[in-house]
Amino acid sequence: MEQFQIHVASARPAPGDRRQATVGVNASGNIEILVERVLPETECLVEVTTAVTGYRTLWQAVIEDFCDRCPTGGLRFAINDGGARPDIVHLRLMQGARLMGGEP
Amino acid sequence: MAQWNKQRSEREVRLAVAAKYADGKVVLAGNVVAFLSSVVCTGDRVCLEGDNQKQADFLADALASVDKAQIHDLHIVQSGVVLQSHIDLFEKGIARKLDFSYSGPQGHAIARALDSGKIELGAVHTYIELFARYFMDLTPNVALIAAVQADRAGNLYTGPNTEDTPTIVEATAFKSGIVVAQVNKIVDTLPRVDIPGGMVDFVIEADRPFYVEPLFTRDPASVTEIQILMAMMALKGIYAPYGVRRLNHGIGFPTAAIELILPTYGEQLGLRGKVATHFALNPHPTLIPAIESGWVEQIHSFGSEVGMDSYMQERSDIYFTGHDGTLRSNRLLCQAAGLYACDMFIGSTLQIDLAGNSSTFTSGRIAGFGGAPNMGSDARGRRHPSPAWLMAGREAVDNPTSLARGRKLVVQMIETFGEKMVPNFVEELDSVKMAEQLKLELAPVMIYGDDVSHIVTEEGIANLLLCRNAEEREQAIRGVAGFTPVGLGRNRAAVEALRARGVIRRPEDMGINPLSATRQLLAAHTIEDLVTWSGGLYHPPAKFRNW
Amino acid sequence: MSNIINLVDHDYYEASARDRIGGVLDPGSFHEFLGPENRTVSPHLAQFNLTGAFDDGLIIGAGTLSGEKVYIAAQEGRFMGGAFGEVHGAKLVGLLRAARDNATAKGIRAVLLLLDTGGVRLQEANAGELAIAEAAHAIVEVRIAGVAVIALVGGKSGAFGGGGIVTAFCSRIIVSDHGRIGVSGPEVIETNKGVEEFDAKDKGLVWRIDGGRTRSMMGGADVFVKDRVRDFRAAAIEQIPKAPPFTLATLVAEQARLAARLQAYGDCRDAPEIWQKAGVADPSGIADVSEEAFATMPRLKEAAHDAR
Amino acid sequence: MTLDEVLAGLFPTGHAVQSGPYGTICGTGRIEGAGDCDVIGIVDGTPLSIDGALVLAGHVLDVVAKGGKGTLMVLVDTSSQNMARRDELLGLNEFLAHLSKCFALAATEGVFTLGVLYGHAMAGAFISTALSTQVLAALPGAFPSVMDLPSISRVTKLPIETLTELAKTTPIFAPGLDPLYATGAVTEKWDMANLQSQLKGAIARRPAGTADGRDVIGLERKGRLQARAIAQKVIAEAAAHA
Repeated sequence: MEQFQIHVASARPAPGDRRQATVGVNASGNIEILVERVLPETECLVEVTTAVTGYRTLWQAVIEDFCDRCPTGGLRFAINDGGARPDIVHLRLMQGARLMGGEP
Repeated sequence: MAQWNKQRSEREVRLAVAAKYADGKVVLAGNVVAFLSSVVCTGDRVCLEGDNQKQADFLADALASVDKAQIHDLHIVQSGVVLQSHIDLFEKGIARKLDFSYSGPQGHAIARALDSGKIELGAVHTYIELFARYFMDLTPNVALIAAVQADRAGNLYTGPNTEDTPTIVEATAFKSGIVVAQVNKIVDTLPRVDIPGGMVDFVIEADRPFYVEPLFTRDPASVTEIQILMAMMALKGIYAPYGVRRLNHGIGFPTAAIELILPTYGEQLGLRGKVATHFALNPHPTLIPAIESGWVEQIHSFGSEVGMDSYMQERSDIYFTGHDGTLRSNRLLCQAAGLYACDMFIGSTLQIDLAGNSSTFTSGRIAGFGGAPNMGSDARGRRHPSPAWLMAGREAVDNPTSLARGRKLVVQMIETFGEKMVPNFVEELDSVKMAEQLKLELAPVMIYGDDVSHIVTEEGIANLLLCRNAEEREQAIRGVAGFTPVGLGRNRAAVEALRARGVIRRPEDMGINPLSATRQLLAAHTIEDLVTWSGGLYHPPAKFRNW
Repeated sequence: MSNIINLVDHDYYEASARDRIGGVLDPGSFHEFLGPENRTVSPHLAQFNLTGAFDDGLIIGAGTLSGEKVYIAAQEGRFMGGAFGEVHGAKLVGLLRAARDNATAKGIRAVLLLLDTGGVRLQEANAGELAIAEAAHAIVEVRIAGVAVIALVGGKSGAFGGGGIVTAFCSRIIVSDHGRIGVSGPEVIETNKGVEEFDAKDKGLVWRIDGGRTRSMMGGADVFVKDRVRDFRAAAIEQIPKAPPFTLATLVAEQARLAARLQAYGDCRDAPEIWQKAGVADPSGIADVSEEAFATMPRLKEAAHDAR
Repeated sequence: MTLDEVLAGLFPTGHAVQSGPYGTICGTGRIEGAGDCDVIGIVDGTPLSIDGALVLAGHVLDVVAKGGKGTLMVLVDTSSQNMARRDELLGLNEFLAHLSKCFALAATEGVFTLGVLYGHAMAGAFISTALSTQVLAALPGAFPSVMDLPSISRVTKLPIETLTELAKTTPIFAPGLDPLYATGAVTEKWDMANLQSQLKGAIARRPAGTADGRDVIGLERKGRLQARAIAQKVIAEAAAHA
């Protein structure tokens, strides 16, 4: 088990006005993300709880790339990881951001 | 005085000895080992029909039971080495040398036998290449083949799984070899004649139907969202712009995903009738929804697929069928179609290096190639144009002249990570190291980088046709290699520049919403759904049924 | 063109617990209790090096079904196999008790239980087992309060272990082809009694023993529906008024119903043997007929009842 | 501990409890100054089958039909539900639930359902017998469980030693009397000396209604710290919602 936070200080404000969304499920090879609009609009925080230790730098890379590609300011992402591959993590993050942007 | 008919005389001698086990052409199953010992001699080149799907397993077991003191040093020349008895031949010392195409489940066993010196490897071929060598320097002395039925004159009915049989028989029978067929049943009248009796020396009614592996059945229940995302990218980013109508799909789940989203996502994109109309393809059950939705005009098949026979019989406008109604497959001819008449090959691989070379040989496993290297290569002898071929050719050069030739689209679909977080993108293919260890002259490469036109991963599409030098190519590959070490090693600026030129395209660049990459997009979610789509004509094998 | 499968239909089997709730209830009517923002994660999983879920795999709340007020609980069968743990179980127990308390005051017509569970979560086995006992007890209270409790079973994990028992506590049971209901799962029986007793890898056998068709043929479920969220919804709407009261008469009738089943088929070990005995035409073909055709087939006479 | 020893201890002045089919028992026991009490049970470690469950449910319904408000004692020593293909095929879940519902009905109708666990009780058999009574007393040597440690080890992929160590710090998963007492499953622990007076005490304290207080007990005994609070929170949120 490992828990850590990755903070992005200068994120572009996330569009939409949805307060909260969930995406994915904590199952083998998958993750659950709870997204909440609770932060100042240029900040983004990702809280990770994962059973697989030792991949923090990889998480950092995934999350930075995600925040690069996607406006995430104001959003806090809380992740329960069931051992997902980085591509699944990235996909779920993108999906979470899209949901907060008001997409169905 | 020179002897010009030694082979024919040798054949006559063997036939004379074997005759005591036969009643005309019919040999009783109980005599099979003694019989084989009379037609097979030490040092023979033997094709023990092991195709991609059907297996002459009864004859394989028998051959593995002969006395090694009497028969040894056989040279096995067959496309598929997939049965335990195939390996037993080498482990027991009955056979020594091997030339083949595909090994699938025996990949590890072959690697072990190579390592321990039990197998002397000739080469790993693509199908059409091995077949070609049957007529050049690997002609079998004895062919042990499989068919559904025979009559007493030796005429054979192969049923839907004709596969390699006509090619093997052609090479053996017309070069003074001996052809022995195991059949499920000897009958008076055949539904149709696939192999004329004049080319067949003996038939044996086996104690069981020959084994057929359901190799191309992909359960829709196992298709992942990542594979669906990749399938969406392939459809929108490759099929649509090139207008690919004639193609081959590989065996993996990503292409199964493509087949399953044709009637949904493909329909939304308005592509029906414009892409994916003609296939060189095994009878993939996952293509049923697209066929039923009117996407497909014609399919020619390498072999059959377990459970698809009735469906194909009732869809003779789509499939090639005999006058008896059942499918006629032919691996050699379908491979030829795949090489010359397809504008695109799209399939999965297990490993890709920085030059785009791809391999399914991962450490400790010699999987073989099957047909991928053939269909996944540009046919330099092709002379007929098509829009997709011409467009690909023009992308590959800076200032296309009126003489610029076209190009085949060769698309590799690969998820950036494999099982247990093993990166699928590597600096050097495992097969290079393996070749060193096993002292192979040629490191096995399934598809060479210079033949690959596109790589599709969950991160995006890299169009290698648009790359102008090795450096660009490398960055294009790194740019879709995700969070693997190869992907993380990208030059970000170079990748962004390639993206600006459309060499790399991300889902968002193609207007693909990651939220829509869900399993709801699949036209069938289960094998049962495929049965429903087929109107009950598809009969899946037991291991794929849960009812 | 024989396009039979309607592509916009969301199947129940693959839908997430949230999507099932969204599709079963009237659109937009769901109000979640103790939602994921509360982060009621199981406190016990970490010591097993497992991460939790913000809703502990159970989503509960209120909504309307065809305009009527209902409570609803849906297990996420992919998280820990939908198993009952302390938090998960307590949420369900709380919801049921709330239904009991609010039956009259708020006019709650039904509680819908979207079960998708392998049973007790072994990492917190004692809490899970107790939660099941408490939930069963609470279902009785809810039913006595005049509220229908409807079980919907059609998920990946089925309704096994205590989940199977909870299912049979409900007033009505709706099952799909994919739904499996039982107590000891096939793997458990195979592990304990050997592969001769139950070959858990034989999927056809698993479905013949535990599957939706068998359950509905024999009376282990009241309605068989096609594997679509909207079919489950329609069946739930239709079944609420048919819920039997929780009375001595009902249980006496259930006793008679189960006794009749045992008497008639007590020596059968596979479903086709039962169909054979019952005089069903083509006993082994029941697995192969379409969902639609199966839904209209007559049930065994021992299943003609509404006692549970 | 044998059934005879238990019966002799509970009913020193006599009982008329007889063995029935499928490991069941049925009859009455005499309690000094309190008349007869109905006794049923699943005994001798017999797995609870569909047949046994139906027999027991019939007994319970008979007791309810009689209309008395006395005590129904349920003696329990059963390994687990019968793990068999045939029982599953015929709907074991319904049979177990039916039995359990009959106990619930009895309590609703004013019968005091008292479980006495003197041997094993596991998994579904535990739920549908011992855990379906209003009060569950356990005798020394009782061994209730949800799943045995080897099975838990197989599922959780943790070695038994680790689990055994872990069980010392939490009652949440481990089999046995103490963990299930702590979590609130077992209401009282009895000892063998003077069993009938403990029985009488339990009857004297019989709960007035059918309320389920096991989560409160689990909290008091610090065996189940969250359940009560979570359930209450849900009830509060539901109350606040229109």
